[in-house]
Amino acid sequence: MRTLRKNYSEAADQWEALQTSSVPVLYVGAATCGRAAGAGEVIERLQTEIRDRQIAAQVVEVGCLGLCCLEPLVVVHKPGSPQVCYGRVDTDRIVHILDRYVLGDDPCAEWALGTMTPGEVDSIGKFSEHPMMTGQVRHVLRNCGVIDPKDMSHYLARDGYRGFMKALELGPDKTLKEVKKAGLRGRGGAGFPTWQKWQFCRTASGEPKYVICNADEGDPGAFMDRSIMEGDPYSVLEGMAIGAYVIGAESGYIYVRGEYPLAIRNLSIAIEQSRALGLLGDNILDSGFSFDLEIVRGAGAFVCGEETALIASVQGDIGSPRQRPPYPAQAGLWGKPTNINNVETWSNVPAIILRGGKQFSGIGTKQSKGTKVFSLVGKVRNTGLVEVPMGTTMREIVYDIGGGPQKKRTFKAVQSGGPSGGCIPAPLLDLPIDFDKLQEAGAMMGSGGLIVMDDHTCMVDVAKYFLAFLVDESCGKCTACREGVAQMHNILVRICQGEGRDGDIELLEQLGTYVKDTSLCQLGGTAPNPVLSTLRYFRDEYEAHIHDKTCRAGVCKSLVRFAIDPDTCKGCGLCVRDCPTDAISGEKKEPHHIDADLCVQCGVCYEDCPFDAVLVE
Amino acid sequence: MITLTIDGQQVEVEPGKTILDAAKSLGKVIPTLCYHPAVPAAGACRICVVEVVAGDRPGLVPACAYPAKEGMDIQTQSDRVMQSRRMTLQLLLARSPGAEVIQDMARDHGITENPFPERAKQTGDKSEKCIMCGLCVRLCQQIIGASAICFDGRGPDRKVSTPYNNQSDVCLGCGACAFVCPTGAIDPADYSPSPIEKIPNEFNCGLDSRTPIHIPFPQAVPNKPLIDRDNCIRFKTGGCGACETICPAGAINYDMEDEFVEEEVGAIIAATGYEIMDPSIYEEYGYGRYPDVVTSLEFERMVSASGPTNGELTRPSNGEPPKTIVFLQCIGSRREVNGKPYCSNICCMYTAKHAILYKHKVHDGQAFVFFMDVRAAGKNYDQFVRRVVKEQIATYVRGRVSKVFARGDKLIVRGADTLSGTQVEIAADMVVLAAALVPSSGIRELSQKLRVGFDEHGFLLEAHPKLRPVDTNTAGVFLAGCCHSPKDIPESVAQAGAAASKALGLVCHTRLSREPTIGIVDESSCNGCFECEGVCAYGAISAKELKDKKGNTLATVANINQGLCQGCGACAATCRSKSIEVQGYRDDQLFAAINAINR
Amino acid sequence: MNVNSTVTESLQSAAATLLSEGKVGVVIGYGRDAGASISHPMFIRKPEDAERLVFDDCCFGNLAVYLPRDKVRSMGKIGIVVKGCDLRAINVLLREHVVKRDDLVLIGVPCTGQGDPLLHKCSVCEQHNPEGCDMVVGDPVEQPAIDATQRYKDAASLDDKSLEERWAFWSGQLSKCIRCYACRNVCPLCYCKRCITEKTIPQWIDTSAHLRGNVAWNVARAFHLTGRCVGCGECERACPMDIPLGAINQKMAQLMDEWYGFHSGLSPDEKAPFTTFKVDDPETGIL
Amino acid sequence: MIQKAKNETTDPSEWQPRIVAFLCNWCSYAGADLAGMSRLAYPAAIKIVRVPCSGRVDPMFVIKSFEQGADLVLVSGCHPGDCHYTSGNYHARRKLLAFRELMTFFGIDPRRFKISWVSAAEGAKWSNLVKEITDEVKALGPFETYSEILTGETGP
Repeated sequence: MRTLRKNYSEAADQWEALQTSSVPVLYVGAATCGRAAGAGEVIERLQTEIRDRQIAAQVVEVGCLGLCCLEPLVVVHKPGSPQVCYGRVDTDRIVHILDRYVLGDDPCAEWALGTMTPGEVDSIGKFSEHPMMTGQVRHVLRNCGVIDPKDMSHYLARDGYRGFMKALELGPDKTLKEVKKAGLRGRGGAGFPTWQKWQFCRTASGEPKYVICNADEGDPGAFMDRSIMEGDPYSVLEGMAIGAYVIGAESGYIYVRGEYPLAIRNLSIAIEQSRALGLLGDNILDSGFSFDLEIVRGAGAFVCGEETALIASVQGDIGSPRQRPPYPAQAGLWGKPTNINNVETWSNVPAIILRGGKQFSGIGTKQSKGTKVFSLVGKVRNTGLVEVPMGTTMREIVYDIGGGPQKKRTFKAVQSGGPSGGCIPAPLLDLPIDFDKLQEAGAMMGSGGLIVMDDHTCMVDVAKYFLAFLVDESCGKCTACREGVAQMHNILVRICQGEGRDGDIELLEQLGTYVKDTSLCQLGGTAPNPVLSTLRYFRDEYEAHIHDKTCRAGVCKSLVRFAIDPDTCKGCGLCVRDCPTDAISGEKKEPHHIDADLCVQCGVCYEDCPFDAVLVE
Repeated sequence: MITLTIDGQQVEVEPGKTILDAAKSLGKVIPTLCYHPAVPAAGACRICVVEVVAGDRPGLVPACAYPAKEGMDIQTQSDRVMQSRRMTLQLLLARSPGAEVIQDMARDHGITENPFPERAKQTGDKSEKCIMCGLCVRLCQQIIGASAICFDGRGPDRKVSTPYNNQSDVCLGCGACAFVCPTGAIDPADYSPSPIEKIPNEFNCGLDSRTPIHIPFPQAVPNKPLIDRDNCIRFKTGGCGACETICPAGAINYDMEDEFVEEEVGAIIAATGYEIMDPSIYEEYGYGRYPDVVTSLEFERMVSASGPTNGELTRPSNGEPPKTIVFLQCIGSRREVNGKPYCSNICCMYTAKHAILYKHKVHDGQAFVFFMDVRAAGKNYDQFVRRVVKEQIATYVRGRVSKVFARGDKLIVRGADTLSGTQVEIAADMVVLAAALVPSSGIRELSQKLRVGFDEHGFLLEAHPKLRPVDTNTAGVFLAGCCHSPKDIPESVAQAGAAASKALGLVCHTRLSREPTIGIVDESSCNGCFECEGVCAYGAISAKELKDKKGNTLATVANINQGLCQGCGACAATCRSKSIEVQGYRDDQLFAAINAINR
Repeated sequence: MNVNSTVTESLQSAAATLLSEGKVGVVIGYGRDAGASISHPMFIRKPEDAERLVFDDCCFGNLAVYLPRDKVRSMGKIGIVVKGCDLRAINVLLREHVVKRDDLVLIGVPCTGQGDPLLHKCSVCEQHNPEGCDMVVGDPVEQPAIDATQRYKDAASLDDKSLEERWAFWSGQLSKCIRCYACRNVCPLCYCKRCITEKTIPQWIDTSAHLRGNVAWNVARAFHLTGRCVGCGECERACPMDIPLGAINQKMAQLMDEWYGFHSGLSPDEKAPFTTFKVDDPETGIL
Repeated sequence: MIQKAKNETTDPSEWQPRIVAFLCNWCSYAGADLAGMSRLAYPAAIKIVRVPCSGRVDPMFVIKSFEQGADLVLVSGCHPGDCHYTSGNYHARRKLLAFRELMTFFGIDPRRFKISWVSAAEGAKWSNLVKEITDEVKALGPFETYSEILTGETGP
């Protein structure tokens, strides 16, 4: 069996050259979220500066480190000193850093987030001790934002594909045993033991077999898979190769959302490079194992996250699920045995094989092993990618890493699992991240979206939002989901318009259990979760909406009347400027007044008032 | 085999069968909407959910699509199941307020009111009855193979339509989708440019339509369906094939061809029956112009339980029960000019029967009969007719009708009442014409094939009207029923019995008795020219070599096969040397007959 | 009377070779005795007698008349000199299974017509060069186009008469008939073992030479030749009482031609008109 | 022995025509029978000879009938296509029509030899036919041509 020894040594030299470059190297986080924050302009400005002023420096575009609130991120590595990571680097700030630190030796500590590599820079702490990073253990994201996603040698230099080659040596049975020992469970949301899923497909009769990567990631506000694919596509390919080797599949598909063009590009480049090195294609490394991959673009349907709908979509049919059994492991793509895993699941596999299942199972709780990547969003200070070991409590994520609710807001709940998930109220914040524990609390690990909500979030409105999403995304095949979810949404719309009636809550519960019980696929099966869990923990808000016709969070327009508390209003006039319909009047420094007729309840004053003088009646 | 328990009862099914199959074999009824045996199950409507209590992942599963597993414990009526069914029905009631099927099912499940508001109708939403079960789309795509209709859109706004919602150019117009639709929501005419030609049901005189594969009529023998090749989609375009997939006996084979079966038989009984003359040639009665003027055969079908209206007598024009009905006798019969001179024998009796049937169907209705003279000669026939008159079931008016014309929605029947000598006008809702009986079409070709004579009306000729009424001039061919002359069932049955016994008499002996009048050859004078063989229609003449003792041939002469010779005498007339005589019609006997003119 | 020398010589040599090679038992041809006015039939059994054969324009006799005779058939295979009209007669005999084709060797002789002046039958003859023979002696002669209107000239002349005139003519002619049956003996197609006139039980035809029987005899004879007579004219030539028998046969031949488009004797496989029918045969005058 | 018809008187007013009719057993004879059964009267001058088929009639029977003193001979069979023996009437049609032409050629009056098709159901047609023929033969008078032959006076 060929071992690519030459490639590895070349890669190592290349990586070493980069680390010990005689010229300063600037790593710019150029993933989708980085570019959205302006990374593209920063890179442009940097290159023009270097060219015009003939500065000896090198720019490397890398994936995303995951600290969304601090984007764009630039890591500067001057020869002889450790890498320093800077946050919120816009086009001006990059010039400053260039002049003062790259050319000079002022490390601009005020913008620095921390040093990435060992070594000291005065008045700059360690990046790993940054509040967002302290609780994190980065295994899946270890390469994201570090390596150049378009350059395979970086990946190889950091033990890329060694797991795969070890698997080839171990043979399928031993490799499977390692995955079993690791206790890896599906990161797509259901948490089904991965080794067992592979075992089903492996023993199913029928040739050829297929492996699929479910990169549909339809949950609103979830972007973990995107970051992995954009930052470290090779880990997915390697993981799939190992899985295919164990299962005995010779071809695989990566089903990527149409809305992730950058991920698709990076994956395609990774596939091309892997094929060039003979790590994909026929008789890989003369091992007799052949495997190749193809990318299939999703057509923008959330339902295609469900495995049978995904398979239908890959086959070219309308993406709508079918009744199971038979499960995909027996009869999936073109009726042949098929194994589907989530992006994060696949990218965990190489490390498990390389370092052994035991080392992986060392992290996490008794039932849920390894780390989980969350996308922490919503009303929290530090939004971004969070990879924590299983067992970390929700409080640590929201408060320690997330920095707690925003200024002057009180935490209300965190929604976990997107449209199929449930909400976790403050009293349950000490709930550890664990498949089964979350299940018991009516929530669900889901793909990893964590949406933090504070007192200005109306839970009924959140439930209505998720139902509205599901009404659009339901494939419409089975009565329960098509009609049930639509009717639940109608009820919530009525409640939010102040036309709630007695019995609506009971009807919602009844409908909820019916839809969960009778729907054909898991989309319908989990659709009522947002409503049922908000009902479970925030029944009072529903009662308020129905009986008192008020929405304390000030969100449901038709139930809200804003008024200014004369005691607290300082008359600063901020709200007068922002009010779109000039409904607020009053003298400077005197308590102001809202004219109820003109007010359209947009809530801008309520949000912006520095003194919280605006009250909700 | 897989054993499982349903509602506590053990049942065994083959592997691959679904829970619904198992339930069916136990005689348990599970409601279905989107299920049809000929279409792959989809589990879309969720009305058939049952509860898996043990033996597999517990929860509700669709019986129609969920495979039965060893050791499963299923409950089909548990609370959880009934609650789910009721909720599904309520949701469907909101979804499709127009679907009666759903309303009936809801009533059966004790649903009185519906908490859910009716769904706002989308623009262009043609049908309020559609419950989006997808049966029609699956059938069209997977069974018929035309894929003319498909789903458009997603979620609650999903609807069945053609691509871009314009007329389909692949729709075969077979109407199968309408056939399987559980709520009657789909009408193929919405999608297919070519109008769906309804196939008139011949047995019901075209009053209703039938499917290409059908059993000709309820009492057909053998009582088996046949495929009408001209209208069957499989033969027209190669599509469909639904009957083949659904037939449990696998009895359908599209490659079979009609074949001619030659049978050597000893006797043939012609019993080809009759047809009703088309009365539209008489303008005055308005048949063909007014829908409410019908023939007696059409009336017979209307009142029959297996008829087009399942026995409910309704006026073809507006579907109302006819309050006044007029029966006109002798339409086309007993007419010297432009009609049939003979009496059709059975009309008087069936009209009396029709009057009684009419009374059963429309109790408060009034019936009139215009007649010339009632022919009720059979056993108890006259008493039957007199009862109809006495019990005022129908008013018998002796006289002919001159004209039937429409006035408003009534039909005015103007005729004479010869007993009172006055002209009569009746405003009727329906007019029944007792049209003349004529032999069934094709009788002429048949008679020439059987070499049996027929009269100018086409009725086959009996050998002798008095002495041999069931025989024909051709040995071995017998007659029965209306092909000989109009007659009713008792007479037909009697004639059939006679014909059958005659036929048996012919075939059950070992030897055949023949008329002695056959040809004999005088071998001494025969020249062997064989011109006789040329004219013999039965191939009865062959060559025979006269040999001397030593075996050399002296002469070749004609020889007549006595079994084949029918005694026609053509050979005798053709033989120049007068070497052939026909027994019984010898030349000398005929000469003697000629001489008789001198006596 | 001019002897066709070339034909005669080739005829003689042909006959001689046939006889010497034993292909035939006899050659029936024509011979000419000194001073005779016509050539007469001659049976040549020995090759050396062959040179007595001759062919000229007086070979009136239809040699086919000898073929049905048992005495002749006993001589083995028969060579026969055939003119066009003789061949047609032989075709009828073949058609009626009287002789078998293998028993015959047909020696075709191209004939420009017999008799001086030319016999009527030769003026309308379309078979100057006989076809389907085993051999043809002499070179083929030129086949003149015949005038179809003249084909049934004799019959036509009588048709023009009225019914009574015709009856008067024929009753006169037929009353002359002495019932010598020469017409029957000379006709190649009258080969019946027992003719209808000889049948007594019942007696079809009155045997006395009285008009009573003569009408019946001539009607029967004409009817029995309808669709068969090839018009060789021997009967008329042989009738001692010079009754124009040919006209009767000509009338019936005309009828067959008009109604059924039938010419007798053109091929051994043709179907005699009275042994077949067409559904749309003419049926004028049927009530 | 041929006898002259034994009619007492020979003057035309007393003269009764004698017609010989050959009727095919299955059609014409049955038609005549039906006429009888339907009580349709027709002149008795006609003497019916039943033959199995019109095809059985040898044209020489016509001559024989005239010799026996018939003033008119009729041959009647099934309509073409209806023959009980399929083709008997077709052969008859050819022979009889040719024979009538032969008679005409000899000068024997063709009007004295009639051919007709009468089916088993045409009783009415049969009786009308006989009426017509009888009237015609009465008009034609006795068959002089043949009676002369029989009485020995020979033509010129």
